[in-house]
Parts: sequence; C-alpha cells; structure tokens
Amino acid sequence: MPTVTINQKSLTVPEGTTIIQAAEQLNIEIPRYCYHPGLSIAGSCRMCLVEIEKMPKLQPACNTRVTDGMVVTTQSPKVKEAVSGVLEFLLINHPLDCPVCDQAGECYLQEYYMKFGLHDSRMNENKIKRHKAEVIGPHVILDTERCVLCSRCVRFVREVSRSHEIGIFNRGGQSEIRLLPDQVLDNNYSGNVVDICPVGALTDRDFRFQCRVWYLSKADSVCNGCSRGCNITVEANRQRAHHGEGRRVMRLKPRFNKEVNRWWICDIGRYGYKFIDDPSRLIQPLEKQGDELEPLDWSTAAERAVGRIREAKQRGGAGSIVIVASPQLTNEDLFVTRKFFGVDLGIDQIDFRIPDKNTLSDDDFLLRADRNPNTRGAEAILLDGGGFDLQRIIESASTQSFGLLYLCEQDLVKKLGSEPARRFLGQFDYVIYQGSNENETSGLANLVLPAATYAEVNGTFTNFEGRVQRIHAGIEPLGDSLPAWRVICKLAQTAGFDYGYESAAEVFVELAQTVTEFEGLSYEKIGSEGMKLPETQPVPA
Amino acid sequence: MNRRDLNFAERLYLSEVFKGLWLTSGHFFSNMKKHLARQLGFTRIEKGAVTFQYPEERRPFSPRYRSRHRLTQREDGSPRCVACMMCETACPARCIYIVAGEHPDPNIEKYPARFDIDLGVCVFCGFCVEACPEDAIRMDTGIVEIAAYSRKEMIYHIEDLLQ
Amino acid sequence: MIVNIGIELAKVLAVLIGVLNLAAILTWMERKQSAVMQDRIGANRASIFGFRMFGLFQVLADGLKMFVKEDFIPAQGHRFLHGLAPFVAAFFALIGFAAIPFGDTIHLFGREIPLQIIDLNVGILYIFAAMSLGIYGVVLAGWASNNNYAFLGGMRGSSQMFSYEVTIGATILGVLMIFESMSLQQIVRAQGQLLWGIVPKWGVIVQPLGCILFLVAGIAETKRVPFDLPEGESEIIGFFVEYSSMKFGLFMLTDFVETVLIAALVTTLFFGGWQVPYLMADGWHLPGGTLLAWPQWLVAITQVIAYAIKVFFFCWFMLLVRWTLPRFRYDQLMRLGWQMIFPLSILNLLATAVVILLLN
Amino acid sequence: MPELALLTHVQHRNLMTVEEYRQTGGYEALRKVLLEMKPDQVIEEVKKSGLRGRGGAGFPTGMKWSFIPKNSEKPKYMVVNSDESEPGTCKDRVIIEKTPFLLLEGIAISSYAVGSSTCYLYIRGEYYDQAMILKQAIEDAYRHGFLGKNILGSGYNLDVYLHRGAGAYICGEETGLLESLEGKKGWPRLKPPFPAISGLYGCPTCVNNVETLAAVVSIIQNGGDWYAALGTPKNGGTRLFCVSGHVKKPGTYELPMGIPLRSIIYDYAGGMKDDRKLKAVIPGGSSVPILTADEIDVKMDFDSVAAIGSLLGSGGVVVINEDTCMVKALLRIARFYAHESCGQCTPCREGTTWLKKTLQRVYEGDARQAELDQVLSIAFNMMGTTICPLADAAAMPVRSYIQKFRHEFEYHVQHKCCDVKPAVRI
Repeated sequence: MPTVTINQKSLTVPEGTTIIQAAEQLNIEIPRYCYHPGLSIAGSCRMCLVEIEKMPKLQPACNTRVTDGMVVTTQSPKVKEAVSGVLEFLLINHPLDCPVCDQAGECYLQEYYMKFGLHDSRMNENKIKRHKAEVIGPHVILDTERCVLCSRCVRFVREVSRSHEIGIFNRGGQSEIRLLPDQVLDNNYSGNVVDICPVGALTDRDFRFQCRVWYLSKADSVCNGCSRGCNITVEANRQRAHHGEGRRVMRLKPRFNKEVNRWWICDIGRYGYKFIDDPSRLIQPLEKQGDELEPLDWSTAAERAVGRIREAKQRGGAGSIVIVASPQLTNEDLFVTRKFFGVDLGIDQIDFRIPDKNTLSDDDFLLRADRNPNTRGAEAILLDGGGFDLQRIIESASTQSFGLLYLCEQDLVKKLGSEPARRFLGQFDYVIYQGSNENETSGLANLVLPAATYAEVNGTFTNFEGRVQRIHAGIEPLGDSLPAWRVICKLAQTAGFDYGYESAAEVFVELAQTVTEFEGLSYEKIGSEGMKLPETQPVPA
Repeated sequence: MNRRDLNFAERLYLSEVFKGLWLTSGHFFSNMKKHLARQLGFTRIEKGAVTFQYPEERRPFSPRYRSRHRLTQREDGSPRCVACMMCETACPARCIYIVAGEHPDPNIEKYPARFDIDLGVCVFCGFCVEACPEDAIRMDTGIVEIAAYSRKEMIYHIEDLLQ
Repeated sequence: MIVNIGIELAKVLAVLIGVLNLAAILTWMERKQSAVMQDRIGANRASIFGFRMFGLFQVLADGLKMFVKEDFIPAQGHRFLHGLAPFVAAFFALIGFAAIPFGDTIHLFGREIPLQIIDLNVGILYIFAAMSLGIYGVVLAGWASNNNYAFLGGMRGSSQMFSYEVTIGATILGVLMIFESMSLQQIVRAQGQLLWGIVPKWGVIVQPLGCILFLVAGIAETKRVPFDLPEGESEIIGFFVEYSSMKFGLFMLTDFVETVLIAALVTTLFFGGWQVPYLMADGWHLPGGTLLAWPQWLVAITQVIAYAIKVFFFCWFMLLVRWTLPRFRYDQLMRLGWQMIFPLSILNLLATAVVILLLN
Repeated sequence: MPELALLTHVQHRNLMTVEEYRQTGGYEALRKVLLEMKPDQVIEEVKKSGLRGRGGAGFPTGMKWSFIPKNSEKPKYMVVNSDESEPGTCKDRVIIEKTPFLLLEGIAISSYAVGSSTCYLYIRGEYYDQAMILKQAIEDAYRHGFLGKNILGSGYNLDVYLHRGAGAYICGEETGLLESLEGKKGWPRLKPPFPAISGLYGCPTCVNNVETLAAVVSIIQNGGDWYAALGTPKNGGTRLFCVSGHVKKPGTYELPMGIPLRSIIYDYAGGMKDDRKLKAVIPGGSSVPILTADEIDVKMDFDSVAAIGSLLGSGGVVVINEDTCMVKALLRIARFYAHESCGQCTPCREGTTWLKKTLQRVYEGDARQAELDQVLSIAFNMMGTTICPLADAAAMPVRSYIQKFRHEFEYHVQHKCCDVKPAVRI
C-alpha cells in the first residue's frame, strides 16, 4: 500500500492506483480529456501532466502509477504552463462555435479554459476546416472541428460496445474521427459516446437545439426501461416553457453506479422518456359516457370507483373482482395497492403478470428482456404468499363473468393483441384503468384514473438482482395526475379507511415493516447506490 | 452627517424665506424678460428655457443610448443570430423567447426559428447586447416611442426585429 | 326694485365670474410660473385649431378632462356626503367674496352703487365664518371616503385650519383697532388717509408684523405650500385621495378660490384695497397740495384696476412661495402655528393697543 | 585509416551470399556464441563493450537486453528497427546493401542473448531493394542453417520475419513500430509499460537498431574490451556517420566514436564543396539542434555532443554552407514533422502544424517580428509533453535555428526576402 503526497496532502492507496485516481480521492482536480475511468488509458491529450519529484519531465497522471513516497505537484508553475500550453494547442483549431454547440455549459474545453487557460489567441493563421454537423448514427451527430481527438469514443466502441464503428483517420493535424467504411454508429449504446465526449464533437440528435444545459434541473432516478435498473439522472427544463416544444424532461443521462450500470446506459432506456410529456398523457379522471370519455373531478371519480368496487363485492363477492397491478409501479405503489385491495377489501385476486405476445430480447451487456423496472419488487410484495394466477384466466379464454377489473399501467391490447384483450375485458362488468398515458386499453375502460410517471414520483424500484434503488421526482405530476400510491390512498380514504401517508417515505417505512423481504430497509440505507434485498434469487431474464 | 448649527437669522426662517423668494423671483423675471423679448421678435436674445420641444425638436441620442432592439443581418439578409440563448439567459426580465431550428448550412447549424422580445416586459438594461457573442442583437435603432394598444402587440417578433 | 335686484345680480355675477376665472387662470399660471422660474416652458400643448395661446387652453382641456373622467366613489363610502363635501368646500370659499369691496361707491345714472356685493358692518367676521365652515368640506371628504388615510388627512387638514384661524383672528384685531371698523369698506376707506401728509395709511404701514403673520396664516389656511400637507397625495395622503373627476376638480378649484380670497383679504386689510395713493374721488392730491382733477368715472376704473392688480400680485406672490419653499412636516406646522405665529400675533396685538393708548 | 568494426570486409566488395560472408570469417561469432557462451555471458560482453543504441537515443544496449525478463511465460520477441527515416541518415541501408548477413548474424546472437526465438525485421517501406536483398539473405541463411530450427546443432531455434513498413516516420519510434507491426495505426504507446516488459502482442520485446545488432558481431568476435577501446569512455566502438550536404565527398563513413566533427567534414568528406564557407552542421539527423561553424570542434560521441546542447542522434551529419537560407531549411524540416506527426498527442499534433504555418509566413515575410518569439514559445510548449519524442524532434531544431540564426529570420520578416540571396524575391 504505497503512500503518495499530492499537493502536500498524503494518502495511502492500493497498489496500482494511478495519480489521477489518488488525486480524485483527495478532491484535487487534475484536468483530463482522454482519461475516462471506464476506458483504457490513452494518455494522448496531455492535459493531466503533473510534476513528480525526482523526475525530470512532467508525467501524465492518468498513466503514472503511484509508488511509495512519491511526491506529486499539480500546481507548480511548470505544470500550469504545460497545461495552459496544451490547452492552447487544443483551442487553436477549435471553431469556438460555443453559441451553436449543445455542449456549451458542460464542455470541458470551456471549463478548463476558465480554470487553466484564460490566454488570448496567438493563432494568426486560418483554422483547419473539417467536417461539421455530420450525422453518424440514429442518435449521434459529429462535428470534427470541435473534436479534441481524445479518442474516448473510439475506445468506447472498441472496448465497451465492441461494435467498432468509428476510428481516427489521417494523421497529424489532419486527424479526425470518422465512421469506418460502411458503418453507422447505431449500436444500442451509441448515446454513451455523447456522454463521454468531453467537448461538443459528439452531440445528441434527440437533444440537439432543444434546450441549453444551464436551464436543466437534475434529479437522480432509475431507468424504467428494463429490469437492469440503470441509474440515471432525469434532466428537466422547468424554467423556459417555450423550449423543446414544451417538453419538460429533456434528456436522461446515466449516473455512475459501480454495481449496476457503471457509466453506461442503453439507447432504449436513454430515449425511452418521451411518454412523460407526450400529448397522450392522462391529466384528469375520465368516465365513459356512451362512447366518449368525459372528464370529472377527483372526488367524484374516487366515489364512483369505490362505489363500483363495493357494488361488485356485494353482488359477486371478493372473487368477482380482479386487480391487475404492474411491474412499472414503484414498490410503494404496489404496497399500497396490496394493502387496500388485498388486506382492507379482502380481494385476493391480485396479479401483475401479463403474458406479452411481443418477444423482446436482451443483449449481453445492460439491456434485459424484461422491460419492467420492478418485476422483482412486484413479486416480493404481491406474490408474498398469494397463489392467484391471472395468466390462466387469460389463456383459458373462459366465459366466466366477473364484476370489476382494476387495471394499473398495463396496455392489454398491446401485450395480448386486440382480440384476446377485448375478450378478456368483456368478461368484466366494469373496468377501471389507472395509468399515465392514454392507450387502446384505457379507451376500453369505464373509468380512467390518471397516474404520474416515474419521473414525477418519489419511490423505489427493485431490479432483477433484488437491488432496491431510489427514484426522485424531477418534475411535478402533469395536470391532475397523481402518483399511483396517492390514487389508491384517495380511493381508500373515500372508502373510509385511514390512509394518512404524507410521502412515499412513510409508505416505505410501513412496507419495510410488513413485507418480509424488505425487512430492515430504509431510504437512508438504500442511499444513492441502492441496496440488495437479502437472500434473493435473481428473476430469470 | 455633520450638520452645521443654524445661526439666529437662519433659525428665524423668515430671512431665508425671502432669500429663497429673491432667488426664484430673480429667475422668474429674467426668464420672463427673455421670453417677452423673443416674443417681440428679438430672436438673438437667448432662450428663457432649457427644455426641448420634444416631438418637433429632438436631441441626438448618445451612441451608447439603449433604444429598441434590432437583430442584425448577414449579407443575405438572414439573421446573424444563431439562437445560442445567451441573451435569453442573461435577460433579467425574461422577456426574450427563442426557439432554435436546424439550419441547412452546416457552418451556421442553428438559427432562431422564433425570436420574440416582449417589450412590455423589457427593462432596456442592454444585457442581451452585452451577452451576444455574434453581435446579432443591438439596441441602436434610436426608436424610443414603443407603444401599443395591447400587451400582445408589445411582443416583437423576428420579422419586426430584423427591420 | 327690479333695477336694484338687477344691479345686485350683476355685481354677484361679476364677482363670481371674476373669481372663478381668476382661479381657473391660476391653474394655468401655476404651471407657467413654475416653468418660468425653473427655466422651463410649461404647458403649451393644448390647442384649438392650431392656436395654442401660450397654453391657456390647457385650462379648458383640464376642465373637459375633469368632466369626462370616471366619477369614482369608494365601495363603502357615504355616497351623499362624499358628493356633498367638495360642494361645501367650494361654496364656503366662494361666499366669502360677498363682503369684499372691489371699488369705491360709484354714482351712475343718479344711483349710488357701492362696488361691493354687500357692505356688512361685520364683514370681516362674516368672511371668517365662511372660511371656518370650509373645514366641513375637508372633514366630510375625509370621513365619507371610508378610507383611513383620507380620514386621517381630513383630521389633519381640519386641525391645521383651526390652528391657523386662531392666528388670523388675533392678527386682524390690530387692524380693526386701528381702523375702528369691521366693515371692510370702512377699513379700505380709512386706508385712504395719509400719515404725516405723505405716507398712505395702509395696514402694512401701521401693522407690518400683523401683515406678515396674516399672510403666513392665510396661506396655511388655504392649505397651500409650504402648508400643503393635505395635498401631499403621494407622501402622506390627504383627505381627497378618494376623489376623482370634477369632484376632485372642485377641491382643486376651492384651493385656488381660497388663494384669491386670501389675496383679496390681504389687499383689503393691509394694502389699501382699491385705494391708490393720493388718488381721491376728485383726482390726484399730490403731497405738495396740488390737485390734478380727474373725472369720477376714470377714478373709479383706476381704483378697480388697482384693486385687481393688487389681488393679482398676491396671487402671483403665493405661487412664487409655492414654487420656492419645501413643505413643512406636520409637527413643524403645528409648532409654527401655536408656538411662534400665535404668540407673535398676541404680542402684536398688545403692542398695537399700547401705541393706540399712548397716541390718544 | 582507423580500425573498423562493421564495414571491415566490405570496403571493396559486397558480401551478398552466405559463402562470401563466411569467407571473411562470417558466422564465426554466432558459432562461438551458440556453442560456447551462455546468454548472460553475451549480455556481459556487450555491456563491457560500451555499445550504445545506434538508433538515436543512445541507450546502453547491454542494459536494455538485461531488462528482458528471464523467466517469462510469454514468448519473447526480438524486433529489428530498420525503419530508417530520419532525414540525413542512411547507415542501415549501407549495412543491408553491403553485408546483410552481418545483420542476420547480429540478430541471431542478440536473439539468443535475450532468449527470443522469433525476430521481426521491420524495414522501411521505401527500402524496397534493400528488403529484397534481406529477403534473399534470410532465405539463404535458412538454407544454410543459420536461421530456423536447431541452428548449428545448438538446439537454438530462431525465425526471422521481414516486415515492410508503409512509409511513416513515426514507425521508427519503437512503440509506434510495434503497433504498426501488430497491424494497427503507428501510434506510439504510453510508457510504462516499456517494451521490455510488454511489447509486441503484450510480450517482452527487445527492439534494436540495425547498426547496433551489426556491431554485436564484432564485439563477440574481438571481445567487448577491444570494441570499447575503439571509441571513448562510455561511448564504445565505431559508428556510421552519414555525411551529406555541401561537402565534396558525401557518404557513409565508419569512424570511431569521439572523432572531431571537423575531422569528419574536412578529413574524410573532403571539405566544403566549391570551397564555400561552412555555415552550420546538423550533427545527428534533422531532429537535433543545429551546430554553428564555430562548434565543429566537438567530439562526436553521445556525451560530448550533448554537452554543447545538441545530440548525436542517428549520426546523420548534414553540412550546410553559407549560401543556404536557414529559414527555408527550417521550414523544410517543420513541414516534414507536421507531415509525420501521428496526431495522437495534442502538443505534437497541433504544434507541428502551427509551427509549419507560422514558419511559412515567416519565410514569406508575412509575419511580425514578435512572432519569432511566439514560435520559440510554441516550440517550448511542445517539448517534453508528449508520449514519444517526435514533438521534441520538431521543436528542438526550431529553437536552435532561431536562436543561432535569428538575424536571418528577422531579415525575412523585415524585408520579405532572404539575406543570403537578397536579390531573389520570395
């Protein structure tokens, strides 16, 4: 365990630690472009040069391993001059088109120029002209003039996505990033090259010109695209309503989690946020009047729902009611659903498993075939001793008649196909649909209750490994929509039960006390990196 | 603040009142004299007032004067603005609304699909001009009479601002 | 009889038209005078068919504006009293002029016509009574507005008027003692005498301190600068904060009518009224004993014009004061009234009494 | 005539076949090594000789060999750097053209010494004829059992593969060469790890210059001490000086280390062509700082040349006479390095191009005088900040030319013409 001294601060680190990693632990900033912890070391940008005692030349901090007694300086005049010199070299051929560059505001050229450069241009020659605004894939656009040739993207497609679409062509001052012949940057992880690009060379076509980054507010969340539960940051524009066609969520960015997704996220997850601000969002309760769905207020809707549930129960008993929950819901939502329907109303026909006719595939990296974020949590909470199997009813195509169906976030028409879905729904006298977006299934319901999306709620998801992870609301629920657990609470209160939860945190406290698998968990323990359920088996993909 | 103690005469107030009246009436009479003289045709006598008769007589604006905004143009008449949102960001009144669009020329890339200034909200601080990296917005039109019959008409669109 | 009534009506109309027009012109003068004093030009835009008349049409424009503006009455205000207040104020300001002589008695077509609406033998008391009743306008306006600020303004305004009325009363006692009459016509006539054969026996000569004190108290009574606290709309808010349109205009008019009234009173009591020094009914009696005979009608006209000029001068003077001095604070106003002017006026009274006693 | 170590037998004829080579005592050293010596003994002998790498850096060869791990599970590789691209240098070519088997014997000895049984011979792409000669020679050597399995019955196997480069200067840098050899773009690698630990295909690799390996043969034949005595202390043996430029007899001369530069120019190269005045000398290839006419009394060994601020480099001595415009000369060099920079490290990629552009304007007289200092500053910023020494190679001449011949640069800037031939307008 060597001990290193950086800028008079000492630290003992494991063998093999590089100076840049040690400095990070000491909160000393060493500028870098090519170094990325998730990629191999290129050492080519020469920004991380540091002075090491007893070494005549400056050394790159990214590639120099710490040895015992090493004394490093990152602030000496020699280092500053070298770093400033390198920055000058990077900028001489940079087009300085920050005004039209989406990276402006989170660009490391800007950041380091303000911190380490601040020199006036000495370039008296014309800048080298290169390819600009070149579409290199479905999600990525390339501007080779802005490129600092750090090769992060090239190493990413070599080492992480292993798809080898891009490379550096030509040499010397003419070097530039290009697509390999007959290649398109269209792998499922292509969006990550935008994240790792320290400058504006690779920008996101989806985000292009939609919003300036300094307008964005950020909230830590978890991707709802599949059961991997990649950690993300929901970046929303809450300041300038006229940007991005009025969209609030502007983009999702991966958030580092060593245990789950590291720095990466797949494109399916990255661009899977569009439904949040889609015009199809349900923003008020609706009730079927004839063929049309007519709006009504929440208290009427809750009374209508509770009245129908009571009626169905009185007429046909608890067995005539079926509750279909969804693995898209948070643990808190699911818990309140079970508590109200299962415990308080005594309905034991609760399930969330709907067979999907669309076969979805996983890849060998992050994406999983199960495209629901909380299947594991739903199993732990809803199947806790329950033996009801919805799938049998659906597949048996029986003519048995039921009283009421309460459907959460499940587009049956999409999953089962139009005919089977209609046949199944036709078995029920009354259908209540609770969900965030309008779809064909919601159109078939008698009563529609608007629920908030995952970006608008606090709560937890449990990924396929049983890792419980926090999600934070980045924006307010749209219109009159409510987090699913609040919808259920409203129904429960209308039905005369005391559901006084103020927040998702309070629900989770009770969840942890009630559901055995969640025993001992709390939001504090989960923290930002999540926490695994004790002794659980991963759900098969 | 150190105040001087008033002496007796000053504390009496009356003498000071008369001093004041002397001064102001002095102005009155000398100005009246000039006014009368000019009315009678002695135009070489200097004017009795320092004011300008605004709509007819206009003082030249200082070059730094901040009047109504305009968007500067490229040689082909398109706006120089690249929709970088710097002015929108700098604007303390939040009266600038820009929506960016994709320009077919890769050397321009970004152009303002919409550029509105709500002059009813604008505080004429000139921050937008300072913030502009492209010299695309200026406040040098010399137009100061900005009025409309509705709030909506006070919103100037890109076509108005380009003129 | 009908002729008499006709004559009286003509005089009333003459005074009323004269005063109201003067008050209206004062609104123009106030602007123009302040402009000239401040090296500006002042209102000059209002025009009829391109004629601007130095902005004189501004008065008409203002009047028109006042008439067509919304007449606003506060929701919880007393509708009747709110409407009555400005009329009370204006009315009592105007009736004061009835007792003021604007010329000597003239002989026309064999009739003796006094150039005065009514020669009351208690004329001065009548005027003060009318002025005191003007306070009702202030208090009513404040109270009827149902606005705490207006009400406080009204209270402030009335207490200010009360305070300075006392001084006014004390001040003119000196004049009354010297001229031994309460009839204003008599007082004016008495001022036609000469002291030691050369100096006109004007009030200002025999009562210089009284004159100054009266002027100060008079300005305070009319609530004009530097005593215009009730008008400090934007700073301390006065009694007519809830008034608009012509009702507001009436208060403003009252202000100017009172200005004219005080100017007329000062002229009458201290500056010889319609008297012109050395000009008697038959002509000029120059100090050497020479007589320059003038026809009687010329003398009468000269005297009326002299009176008008004097009144006009004091109006001008009060405007000069208005655009020179800053406003008093309320405590300063009260201190000035009770601790300085009032004691001084009592002192003046005593001194006058002693001198009269000694001379007799 | 001084004693020779490399070109002893080839002054009058080339040794192009194994037979010819063996007639002059060829392959005796290999026989001695394989049959009588242990690898460590060979390394000892080379260490004793004071042989320093002839590629340019001058690293002691024996020490380099001893860095190769003895007990590595991975195969070890011997790589011969014959990518002779330094302007002004043509020594490897002479060896290959005149006595290819000397190189092959040196390869065999050194491969044995470092324990490698595979050798890659990376030859510059432009050396087509030389590559053909080597191809022929390798086949000949295989045929005669001097390469391949069980050489000379010693049980030692060695395969030599000839690889032609594609014409990139940077592939003369050892790690760039390895990348190129692996089939990648010739981008120098980060060090550490050094090739001795992780080189070709991640295995321990020893990279040596052609001249170095050729010298090993005579060291084994005559002993390390004999070789060391040829030169000066710490700079053993002889070396090939490639004299070019304005001399009467340009050519490659084998001369002992430590010989004065003046002697090379005047005694061996026949003095200045047309008897013009000497202006400057590049002592070791285009990338080293230039020497003025006053400095030619320096002894040509690594340490002495370094002491006066230049480098011995690859031994390419370029002689420049008074008629040469130094601005144009530097511009030529700057263009070369801008063209040959691999583009990996920022200072080199951007700096070389920038230098080229600015020097172009200086040459054309379009620059301001202050830009001369700016050029120096750019060059300074490039030095010591990159993975490989190419940036230094580009920056060092710039600094030395401008420092030593500043008046010529200023003349260009001020008069838009050259002070060497003022009549010629640019």
